[in-house]
Amino acid sequence: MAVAAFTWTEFAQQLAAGIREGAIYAGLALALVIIYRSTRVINFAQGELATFTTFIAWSLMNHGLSFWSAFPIVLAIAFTGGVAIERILIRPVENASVLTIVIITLGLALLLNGLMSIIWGGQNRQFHGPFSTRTIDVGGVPISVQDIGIVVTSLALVALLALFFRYTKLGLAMRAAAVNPASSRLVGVRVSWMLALGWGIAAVLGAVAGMMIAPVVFLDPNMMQTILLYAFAAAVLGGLDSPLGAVVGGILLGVTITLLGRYVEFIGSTLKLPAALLLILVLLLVRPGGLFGKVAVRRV
Amino acid sequence: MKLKLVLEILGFVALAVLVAVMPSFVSDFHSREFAIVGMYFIALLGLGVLTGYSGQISLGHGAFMAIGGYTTAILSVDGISGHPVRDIWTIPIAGVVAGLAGLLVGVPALRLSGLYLALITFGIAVSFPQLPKKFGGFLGGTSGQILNLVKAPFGLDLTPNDWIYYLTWGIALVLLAVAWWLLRGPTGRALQAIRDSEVAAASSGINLAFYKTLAFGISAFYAGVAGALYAMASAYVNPDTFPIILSIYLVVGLAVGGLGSLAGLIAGAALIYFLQNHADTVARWVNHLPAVDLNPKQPGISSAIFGAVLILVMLLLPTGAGGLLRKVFRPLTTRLYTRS
Amino acid sequence: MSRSLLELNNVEARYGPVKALHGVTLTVGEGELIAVLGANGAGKTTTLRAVSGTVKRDGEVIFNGKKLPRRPEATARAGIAHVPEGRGTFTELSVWDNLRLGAYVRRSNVKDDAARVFKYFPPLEERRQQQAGTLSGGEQQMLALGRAMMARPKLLLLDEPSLGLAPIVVAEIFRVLDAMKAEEGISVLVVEQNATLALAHAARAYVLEVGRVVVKGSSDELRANESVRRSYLGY
Amino acid sequence: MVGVRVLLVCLLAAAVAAAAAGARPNATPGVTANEIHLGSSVPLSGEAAIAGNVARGAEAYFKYVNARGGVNGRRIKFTYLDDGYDPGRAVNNTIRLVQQEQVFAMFSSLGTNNNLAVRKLLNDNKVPQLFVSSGATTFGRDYKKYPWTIGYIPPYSEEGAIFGRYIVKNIKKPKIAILYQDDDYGRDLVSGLRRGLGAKAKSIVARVGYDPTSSDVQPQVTQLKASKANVLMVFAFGKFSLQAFNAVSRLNWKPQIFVNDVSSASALMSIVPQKAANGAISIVFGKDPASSLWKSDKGIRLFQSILKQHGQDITSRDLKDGYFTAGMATAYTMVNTLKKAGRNPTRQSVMNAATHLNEKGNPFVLPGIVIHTTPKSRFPLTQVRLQRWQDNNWRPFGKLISARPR
Repeated sequence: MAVAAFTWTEFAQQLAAGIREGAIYAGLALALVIIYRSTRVINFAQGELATFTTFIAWSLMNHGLSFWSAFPIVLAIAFTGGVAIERILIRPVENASVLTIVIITLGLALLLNGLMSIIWGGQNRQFHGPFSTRTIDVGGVPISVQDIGIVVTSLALVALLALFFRYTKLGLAMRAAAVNPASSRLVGVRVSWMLALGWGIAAVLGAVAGMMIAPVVFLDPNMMQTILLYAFAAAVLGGLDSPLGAVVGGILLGVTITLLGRYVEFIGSTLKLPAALLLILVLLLVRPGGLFGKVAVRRV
Repeated sequence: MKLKLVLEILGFVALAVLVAVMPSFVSDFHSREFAIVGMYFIALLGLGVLTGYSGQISLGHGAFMAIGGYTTAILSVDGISGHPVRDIWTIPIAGVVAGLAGLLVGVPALRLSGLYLALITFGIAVSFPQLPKKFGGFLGGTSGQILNLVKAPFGLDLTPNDWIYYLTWGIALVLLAVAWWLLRGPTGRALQAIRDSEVAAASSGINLAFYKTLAFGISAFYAGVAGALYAMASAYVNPDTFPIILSIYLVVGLAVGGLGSLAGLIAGAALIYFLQNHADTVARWVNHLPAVDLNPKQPGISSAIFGAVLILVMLLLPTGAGGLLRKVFRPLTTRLYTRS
Repeated sequence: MSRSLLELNNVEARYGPVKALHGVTLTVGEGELIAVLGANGAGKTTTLRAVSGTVKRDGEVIFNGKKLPRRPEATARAGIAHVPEGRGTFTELSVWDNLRLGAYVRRSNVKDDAARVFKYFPPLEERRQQQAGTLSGGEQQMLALGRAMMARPKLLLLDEPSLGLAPIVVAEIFRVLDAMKAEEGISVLVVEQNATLALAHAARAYVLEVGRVVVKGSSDELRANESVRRSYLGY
Repeated sequence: MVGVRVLLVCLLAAAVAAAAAGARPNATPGVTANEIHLGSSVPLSGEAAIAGNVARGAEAYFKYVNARGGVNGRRIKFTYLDDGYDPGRAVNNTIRLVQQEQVFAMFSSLGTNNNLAVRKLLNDNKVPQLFVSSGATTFGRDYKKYPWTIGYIPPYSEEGAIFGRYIVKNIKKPKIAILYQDDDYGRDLVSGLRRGLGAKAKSIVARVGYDPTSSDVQPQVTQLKASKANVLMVFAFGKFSLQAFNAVSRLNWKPQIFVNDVSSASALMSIVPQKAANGAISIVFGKDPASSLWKSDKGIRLFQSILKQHGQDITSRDLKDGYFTAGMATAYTMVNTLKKAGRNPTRQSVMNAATHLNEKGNPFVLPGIVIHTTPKSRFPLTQVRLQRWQDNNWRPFGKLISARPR
C-alpha cells in the first residue's frame, strides 16, 4: 500500500503531536512519582482519579461555570480527595506489604471507574478546555494552539513543583519525609501528613492532566487507561523517584513512539506498546534506576 | 516439625477427597465453575512460588497463561506439520513453552528489583496481546482460534464439564504437591533466603541468578498449564481471552490468598472467579442492606462492587486469607509443638 | 543542682515483646550536661529514645514541668532535639536543607540561626550546597549538632557523638558542646561509650546495666567509684 | 509418587460414579407453559460497557410485550450477563445460560469475537444463536457450517461497498485516505470499500490503521493528511472517530469525510468540531433518538415511553442513547420471530421462523425497511440510506439501498 512519502511539514506535525502526547504522559507520570517517592507504592488509581476529577469539572461547567472558575474548585476537590484517600484507605495499611497497598489502589481504580459509569454514563463527552482549537502557523507548519497550551501547562506545572519542593518549608519537609521518615519525625515533621499531602498534590497533577487532555481525546470513564500505561512507562524510563525524570521520560516516550509508529512500518500502531516496553527494558538493563533515578547500590 | 508435616499431609488428603466427591453434590455447570477456579489456582501456585517465596513481583503472569493457551490452540488446531495433537497432550507442552518464556524473562529480571520488575512484567502483560494481532497468520489475529470442544477421552463416561473439572483438579493437586515438595526442600530454603536478604543469601553461597531464574521458569510453567486448560475450557483463544486485567487479577488472588501460603491460594482463586462472573450475585447480597438498591445490570455497578470488595478485603485482611489461617491456627500449632 | 528540666520517673521501654528498660529514673537540670554510661545493650540509646518517643514506653516523662506526649514530632515541638545513633542526617539532601529542616518547628529567620551554627562549625558554611552524604564523618557529626541547634532546643539528646571519629575531632565536638551549654544555656543528655571523656565534660552521670540505673552521682563521685572505675574507665 | 497415582485412580473412580448419576430432560429447554427464556452475554463493565445498553433496551421491550400478554400467552424472560467484552467470560456466560439457566435460545449477544467464541459450542448443542450484535459477514454467510446462527445488522463489508459505489458515482478525481481500526472489523470495511470502488480502487492513496489500545489517532490523521487526499474514510470505533474529526480540524484539513455507521451517532457527531463534521456522509438504518429528525416520530416516542415505563434505572441520557434503540429494534424482530415459531416453539421451529422473516414496519428502524430472510440469505437488516451531516443533524438522502451481500 502506498504510504505518504516523507515530508518535513508532516514530520514537524508528528513531532508536535508526540511532544503534546508526551506532555500528558509526563503530567500523570509526575503524579505517580510524587506518590512513589513518599510511599514506595505505584498508584494504579492515578488515571481513574484524574478522569474522575475531570468529570467533576465537566459537571461544574455543565452547570454554567466557565473553565477558569471551575478550575480552582476542581483542584481543591482533587487535593482534598487525594488527602482523604490516603487517610482513609492507605493509612490503615501503611505497614502492610507493598502488594497490599498496590491492590488497594487497584480496587480504588475499579471502584472509581464503576462510579463514573453510574454517575455520568459511558458516553463520550465533549470537554471545553481553556485553549482555543485554532491552529497557528509555525514556520509553515499548522500547529494547534491546544497542543502548545498543553505542553506549556505541563512544563509550567513541573517548574512550579520544583520551586515548591526547593524553596518552601513544606516542600522541604515532604522531601525529607520521603528520604528519611525517622529523622524527619525527630525534627518535628508530621510524616504521615506529608504522605497525605503527597497524595493530594498527585491528585491535583492528575486533575490538571485530565482537564488538558480531555478536549483532545474526549471524556469518558476509560479516558486515562491507556495514558496511564504510558505514564507508568514514562515514570520507569525517567527513574521512579525523579520528578525531572518523569517529565523528560514522558516527553521522550511520547516523541519516540509517535515517530516509531509513523516511520517504522513494522511497528505501526500495533507494536507501539511492545516497542516502548523493549526500549525501557534495554535502558533498565543498562541503568537499573532509569534515566535520572538513584540506584540503590547492591553488591551481590 | 514432624507434626506439622503430618498436619499438612492430612490437609492435602482432605482436599483431595473433597475434590473427588464434589461433582456428586453440585450441578454439572458448577463443576465447570470449580474447574475454572482450579485453573486460577494453578496459576496462583506458580505466582506464589515466585512472589511468595522468591519475593519477585510479577504483574505479567496473564501473558504466560496466554502463551500456554496459544500453544494449546495452535497444537490442537493446526497441529505439528498438519497433525493436530490431542488436547490433553498439549498441556505439558504448553507448560514447557511458557516455562521457557519465563526463563527468558527471568534473566533480565535479575537486574531489576522491586517495582521496576513489577512494572516491566506488567509491560509484558500489556504488550503480549499485541503479538497475535501483528502475527495474525500464525496466531489467528483478533478473531482468534477456535478449538475443538472438550470431550472426555478413553471412553470415560463423563460430561465435558466433569471431565475438565477432574482434569484440572487432578493436575492442580499434583502441581500443589510438587510445589509443596519443592518449597520445603533446599530450593524453597534458597528462595526464602533470597526473599529475606539477597546479600545474606549470596554470602552463604546461594547462586542467586540460578534460583531467581528458576523461580521465574517454574512459575511460568504453572501459568502456562493453567492457560492451556483455560483455552480448552473456553474452546477459543484471541488476544482478549487473556486480557491485561487478568495479570492484575492474579496478583489480587495472590494477595487475597496470602503470600507464602499455598492453601490460602484456593480462596484467592475462588475470589477471582466469583467477582468476575458473579458480581450480580454480590449486588443482590448487598441489596439486603437497608437503603441499598443496586441494579446489577446497570453498567458500572459490577466494577464498583469488585473494587469495593477488593478494598474491604485488603483493609480487613492485609495479610490475606493465608495470613488469617496462620493467625487462627498459630495458637493451636504452637501449643502442639511446645507440648510435643 | 538547678531546677530540673527533664524528669524520667520509673520509665520502662520495650521493642515488641522484649523489655529494654526496667524502670529508669533520672533528671536533667537546666543548663546541665548529663552523661549516661554503660556497656553495649545496657539501654543507653533506649533511654534517649524513650524521651523522644521513638520507642514504646511506659512511665512518666516530665519536660519543663509538663507531661511529654509520646510522639517524636511533639517532642521536637516541645523543645527537645534528638541527635540519634548514626546522626540521622538527611544524606540525600544538601547541608543547607539539613539546617533548614533543623529549624522546621520554629518560625524564625533561618539565616540568623544558620549564621550562629556556622560560627561554631565553620567547615559547614563552605559546604552549604554539598549533599550531606558526601561529608566526612566529623563534618556529618557537626552537621547533626548544627541541625539540632537550628531548633534552638532547651534540651539536646546526643547519642554517642564520638562513635567512629578521630580523637581530635571528638575533642573539638565536646569543646563546642561546652561552649553551647555556656552561651546558649542548653541542657544536654549525652550517651557515651567513652566514659573518661564524658565524665570530663558532664556535671553528673548515670550508669546503666541491663536497663536499670545502677550507679548515679556527680562526675567526681563516679570517678572515685571503684566498680565504675574498673568497668568503664579501665584503671 | 505412588500416593499421587493412587489418588488419581481414586479421582477417576469417583468421576465415573458421579457422571453416571445425571441424565438430561427431553422437552424443549427454556419453554414452559407460561414462559420463554432467552439469554444474552454483553459487556456491562470495562471499555465497552456502554454497548451493553443494547441488552437493557431489549429487556425493556420484552417487559413491554409481557405487560401486553406476552407471545402466545407466554411471557419472555430475558437473562443477560456481563462479559466485560472478554470472550473467555462470554463463553462462561453462554455455558451458564444454556446449562444452568436452561435458556431456550441465545439472543443478540454483543461483539464479533464473543459470538465467534461460542458459535461452535451453540451449534454443536443445537442452541439457536439469534440476531447477533455484530456486522461480521460470517454470521450470515456461513450457515451451512453453522445452521443455528443468524446475524442482524448490515454486514460491515457491504457498508464499505456502498461508500465505494457512492464515491465512484459522485466524486470526481477522488484521492482516498483511510483511517481504520486495525482488526477484522476495520479490515472488513476496507475490503468492502475496495470492492465498491471496483476499478477505481487505485484512487486509495493512503491507508493507516490504528490499534484500539491507542490513546489518540492524531498521528495517523497527520500521516493521512500528508498524502494530499481529498476524501477521508473514518472506519473507526467510538472515541477514535471523535478524535479523528478533532485531528482533522486541528490540522486545518478539509477532506470529504465518510464515517461508518457504528461511529456516526448524533450524540457523537454533535460534539466534534463542526468545521470538520459538516458535510460528512454516513449510512443509516436505525432511528437515532438523539436526532431532532425523529423528535416527533411515533417509533421514537414509543421507544421513549417503553424505556421510561419498563426500563430499569433509566436516566435522561439513556433516552437519547442509540444502543437502547438498537436493542429494541432487535427485540421487536425477536418477538415477531417467536410469534412465527408456532404455539409451542421448539429450537428448530424458531430457527425456521428466523430464516423466513418478512417483517414490515419495525418502528425502531427507518420507514420502509423490510426485515427479510430466507434459509439461504441470513442477513435480516439489509436496507440502508445515505445521510449527510448538516447543521448539527443527519439528513438522509436518496432512496433505500440494498446492503445484501451478493
